[in-house]
Amino acid sequence: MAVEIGGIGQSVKRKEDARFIRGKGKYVDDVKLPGMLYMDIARSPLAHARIRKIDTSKALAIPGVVAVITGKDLVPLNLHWMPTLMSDKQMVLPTDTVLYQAQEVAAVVATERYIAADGVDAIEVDYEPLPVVVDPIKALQPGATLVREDREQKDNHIWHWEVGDRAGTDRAFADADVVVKQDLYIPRIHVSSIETCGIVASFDKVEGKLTVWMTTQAPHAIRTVIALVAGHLGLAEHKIRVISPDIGGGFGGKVPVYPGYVLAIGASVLTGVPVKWIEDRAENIQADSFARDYHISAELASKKDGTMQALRVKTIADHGAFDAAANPSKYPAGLFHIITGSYPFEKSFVEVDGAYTNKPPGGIAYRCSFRVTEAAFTIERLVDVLALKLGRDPAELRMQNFIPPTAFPYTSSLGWEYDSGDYGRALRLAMDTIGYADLRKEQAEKRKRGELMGIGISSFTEIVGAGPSKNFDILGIKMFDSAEIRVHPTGKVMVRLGVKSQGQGHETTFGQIVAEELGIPVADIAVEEGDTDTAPYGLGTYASRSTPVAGGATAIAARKIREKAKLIAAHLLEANPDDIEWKDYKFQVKGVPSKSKTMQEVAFAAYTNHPQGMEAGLEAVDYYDPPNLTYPFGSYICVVDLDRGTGEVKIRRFVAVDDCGTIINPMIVEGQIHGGLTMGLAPALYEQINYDEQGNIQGGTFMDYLLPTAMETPNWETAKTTTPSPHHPIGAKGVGESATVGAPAAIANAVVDALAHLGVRHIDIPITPWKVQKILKENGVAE
Amino acid sequence: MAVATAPTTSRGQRTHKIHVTVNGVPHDVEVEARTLLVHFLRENLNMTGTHIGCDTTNCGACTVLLNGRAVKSCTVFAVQADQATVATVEGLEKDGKLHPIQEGFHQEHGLQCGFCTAGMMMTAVAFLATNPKPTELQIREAISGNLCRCTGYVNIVKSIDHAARVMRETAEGKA
Amino acid sequence: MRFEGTLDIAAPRDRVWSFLTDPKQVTTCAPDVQSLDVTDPRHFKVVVRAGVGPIKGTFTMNVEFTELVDQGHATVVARGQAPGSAVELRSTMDLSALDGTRTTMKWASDVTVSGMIQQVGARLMQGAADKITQQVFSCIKAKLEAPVTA
Amino acid sequence: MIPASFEYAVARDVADAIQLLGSSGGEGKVLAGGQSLIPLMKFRLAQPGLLVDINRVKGLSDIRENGELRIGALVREADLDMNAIVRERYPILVDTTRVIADPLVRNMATIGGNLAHADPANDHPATMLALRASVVARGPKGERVIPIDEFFVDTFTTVLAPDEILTEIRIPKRPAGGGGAYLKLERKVGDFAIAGVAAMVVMDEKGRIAAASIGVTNAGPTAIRARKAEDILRGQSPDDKTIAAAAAAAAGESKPWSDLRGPAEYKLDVIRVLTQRAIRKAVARATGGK
Repeated sequence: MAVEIGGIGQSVKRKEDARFIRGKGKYVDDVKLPGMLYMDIARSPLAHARIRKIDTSKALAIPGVVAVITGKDLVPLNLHWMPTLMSDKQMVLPTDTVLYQAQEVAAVVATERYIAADGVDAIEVDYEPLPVVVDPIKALQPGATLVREDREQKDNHIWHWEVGDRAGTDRAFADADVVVKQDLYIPRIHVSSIETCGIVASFDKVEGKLTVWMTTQAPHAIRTVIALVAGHLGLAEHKIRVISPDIGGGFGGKVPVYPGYVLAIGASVLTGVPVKWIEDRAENIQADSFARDYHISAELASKKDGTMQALRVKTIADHGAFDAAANPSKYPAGLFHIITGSYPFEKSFVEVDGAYTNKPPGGIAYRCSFRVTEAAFTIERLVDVLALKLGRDPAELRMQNFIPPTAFPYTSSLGWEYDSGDYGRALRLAMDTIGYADLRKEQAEKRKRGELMGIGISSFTEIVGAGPSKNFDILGIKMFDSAEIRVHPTGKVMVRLGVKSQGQGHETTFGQIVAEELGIPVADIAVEEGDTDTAPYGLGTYASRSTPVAGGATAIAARKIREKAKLIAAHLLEANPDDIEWKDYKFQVKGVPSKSKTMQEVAFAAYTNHPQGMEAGLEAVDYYDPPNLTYPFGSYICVVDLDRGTGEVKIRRFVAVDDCGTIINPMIVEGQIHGGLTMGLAPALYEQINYDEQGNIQGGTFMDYLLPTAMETPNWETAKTTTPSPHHPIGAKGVGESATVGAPAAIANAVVDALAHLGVRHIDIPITPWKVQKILKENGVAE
Repeated sequence: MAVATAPTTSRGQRTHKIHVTVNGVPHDVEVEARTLLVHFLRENLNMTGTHIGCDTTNCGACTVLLNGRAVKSCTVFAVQADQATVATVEGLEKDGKLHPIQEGFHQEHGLQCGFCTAGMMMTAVAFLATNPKPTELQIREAISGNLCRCTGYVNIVKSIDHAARVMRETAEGKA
Repeated sequence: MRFEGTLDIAAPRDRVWSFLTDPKQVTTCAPDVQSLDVTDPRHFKVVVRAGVGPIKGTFTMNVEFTELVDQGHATVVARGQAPGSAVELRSTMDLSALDGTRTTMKWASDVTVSGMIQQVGARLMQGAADKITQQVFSCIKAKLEAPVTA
Repeated sequence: MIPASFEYAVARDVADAIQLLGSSGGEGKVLAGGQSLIPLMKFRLAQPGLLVDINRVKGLSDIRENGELRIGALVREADLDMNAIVRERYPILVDTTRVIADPLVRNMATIGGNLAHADPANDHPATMLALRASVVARGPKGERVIPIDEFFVDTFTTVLAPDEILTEIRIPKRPAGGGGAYLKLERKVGDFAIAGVAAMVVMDEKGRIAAASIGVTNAGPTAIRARKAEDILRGQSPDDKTIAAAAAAAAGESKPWSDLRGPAEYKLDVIRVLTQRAIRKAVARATGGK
């Protein structure tokens, strides 16, 4: 029975596969409308420059070019700037100054994609170069080149934010037996979903209605943003329909509103015909929002016996030219204060300063709740630095310090209330799975022979499920999410959600939640998302929030239906509702299993034979504002071998033990972990976007921005423990991001561990072969 | 917005007549020389199952079979496919029956967002034709020109192995 | 990128000076000149095609002699664009007469390339810029040492 | 990324291709595999006026061994890899072709294109230098055979005239006691090389190196031959000291640049390390090992 239903805990094969394996997915670039025009964007080659003149005449002379839009054209419409979520504003097109390389300068609209590209090539811009500042630390020094002349405040400081007990922490450090300090730079990276961003905007002049197909993780929020930004042009919320069709990966990169979207909408409104804009990969990497770029200085105080006591962290956050962070929390550094991780620090203090530089604006999370990876990497590196200082085994030191299972719910010294956890169990399982003790022996023997292997651990605590309205909002809108469930007379179900899958398999997993709650086979449940005309209002999918928030809404909406269904079942069974129980996916008269009704029978009755005085139909809506976030966790162990000649790092094994509470679909969860681990591997060893002193992007295409292939990616080994969330309706915590959060520290710790006997304490990621080889050479152990 | 005064339709570029057989269906079309094969498939033939991911011959989302070989169709001009056969993801299912590679990706959860999937499957189809009994490492090598951001490759490798097994069994059954 | 060098030129200093500071003459050593438009003795606009092998850009360069001192010291700033890219070149030249027929020229050039050419060609930029710079200066030397024709 | 417009012509044969290139006023470019050229065109960093497609020219795709190994310029990397003669007797070519870009690119990319494009990060140049290959070019004045040492002029630049076409690569028959290997270090599959080293040795009966040749990828504006390293090896037994000295010499002859693939000093070390390893592998193959 259970298998047939496909409820919670079953590895149900994905429903969405049917179209994707046939090439029948519908992504934004697949949308083609009659008379549609194509837009392409001219971008600045310079990182900071005054625009003296934009000559569009040659572009306009190309047959097929319909129009060219510059910043000056947007001024009368008041669309040359747009607000960001961070109370900053961002240029749509510049009117006089460009602030970063690849910034949008003009848009060309043409009858064909190829002609639009020719038009871009034909635009001549006369730039006067201005001094460039790319380093946020230099940017915050007095006399630094001013990035934002438009602001009243004439420096590059955006905001200061601090949390925790400064004085108490300082005292704890002053009194501590042992203090370790480590500076870490977590470089700029880019999500680089294989599908880039794009939009088809179609404005119907007669109806005054705008329809957009758009690569967005949050269609409803986008509709509201459009209404707020362009409301003065008559685009009211009921006249805007945002459709987020199939999305080719998001990872946070498809949360923001990029200028290209606004330009395409503007072009469609002005021309009255549909306009398509699909960015190419160079535009995607170079101009779309980045992640990370945190300069961190972290200190940890402990007793001689290794008991951790206090944590003090100072950080400079590089936000580029505009603070356009896709950060729905109330804190400018997102959830960075989860940095106390899996350890019960008595005192801690974190301060972050935001800085403007001549770099593209941002940032976004890159598959984590905002700034959680930065936090997890820092604490898990710092624990290893402490272990080295004390001469302790890093696993043992973690075990000694973990917040014990009995302490949950646990409130951290920085104010987060952890829902549940059993950190020791996860680490023990990881150690047993990988054979930790034997690996340590092997390492000791190898060291004697001059061979370099390392073992790295990361026992991270995540924080996901944005989120409770006390911590989160977007433009004041609380971060609830929604589900609307309709059971049709024949017992088939339509579920509509406010979130939007980008590959997570919502059509399957949300069907399973409903199947579990209603006893209707998952095959009979259709899940729809991403169309603001039909779906209930929701804030979208990112920060691993779909399961914690929309999953909660779905379960509760289904339970509302079950409550009503129970009354109908009682009516059909001629029993008192109090005598009806939900058992084996059926309504039964208590103690009389033969007297039962299936949900299908009840559904039919809901339209044909419901009790007198009851409303017909069987449907429910729930808007769920979670009482708390959820705190998935895990322990990862990585084994690396280093090549003493080339400095290459080879990952031999990687065991990931994750605990994400109740698992809805084990197959999908495992797939999410595989993907997350690979996006943890990527910044640890490969990916980085760098800038030279002129602000030139280094790593702006897939030729130079190195996504790991199947050859660099190890065969991930996974295992799990299950510690349900006590406050979530089905006990689930969310899992999409855990592995990305946890993996980088495990890999970096493994490489440092391989070199620890040489006195190495830290290597900044990405750990390139030349960084390793330099250490080998300096210590005389290179081949 | 500066609006063009020039005529908005005509193009000055010389076009070339090509004859291409895509998934068994012949097409005679005129294309500009610079038209990339992937745009020809997507725009001229409305076959949108083949995707564009990187533009620089790195990601393999646009992989199709050109005369039976897996190539990145964003780095081939449509004119080069004159007189050639092209196979795309849309041609994998035959008579309502999924190709074993499609079954493999579904059974082993070899896809998430689905964007790289067509390219991965086309690469795998060509690969399995030359290597029906691959090792895990050989599968990984074979797909090393296709990038996936969602799956971490583990299940893609399993999917291809699954298909190889099914295809071998089918071949044995016929023999 | 900074390049520098010293050239011994078998030509008198005044001749070297007048060659280097005359837009019409000095641009004969620029790579593949498409057009030259002299605004005044200190300003000119030149369109060149430069690159290596199949990688070539057409650059519209605005050039200004920012310093011209006593037939001995000159600085020139050239700024230009190709679609998607920008280039800036700041050069200094210092001449000293070895004797009446020979001149030593110390030169240094700071070359900044931005945009697509820099990004895609970063791997090869140093070599390409070095090569083009060397070609320009060896051309200057060759032209100045060539027998003067009527 | 959309290429600029160009004229396109299919060459019927080599003579036709030469004629088409000659008529293009220097704006013509051969289209073979296109795997380097087309991306450059999509960035609009290359804007040839005419593409001469030689993919339909017959007779350029053969691999024959007749005294020497003759490889047609249009042979695709994947076919080179799968060729029985190459697999059996020229493992260094298998080493080389298998690390070029990725398997899909190798289905289109040609060996002639890899050489004629003259990217210092390409892999065949170093191997051909080590193999003492020569290339055959045909132009309006007929055919000429160019020793590989004279072929590469600079980055993206060879001695080929704008209306000359590379038609064939000739590799001397592998001598008795000969063996070779190519090793490359790259960050990930498909990335440009950090460095690569090709080594060929011929061992005499006494176990000494009778002849050696070494080519280095990404060692400057073109692939280079490490002649000093070759001198050190010649006549010596392949002991650790000799190999280390040769490897140090090979690094000394290289002039890599600092870039996204590492600082120059690191690349020099990699060249040294890869040279050692390549020599060892070449010696092992020459003496019957794998």
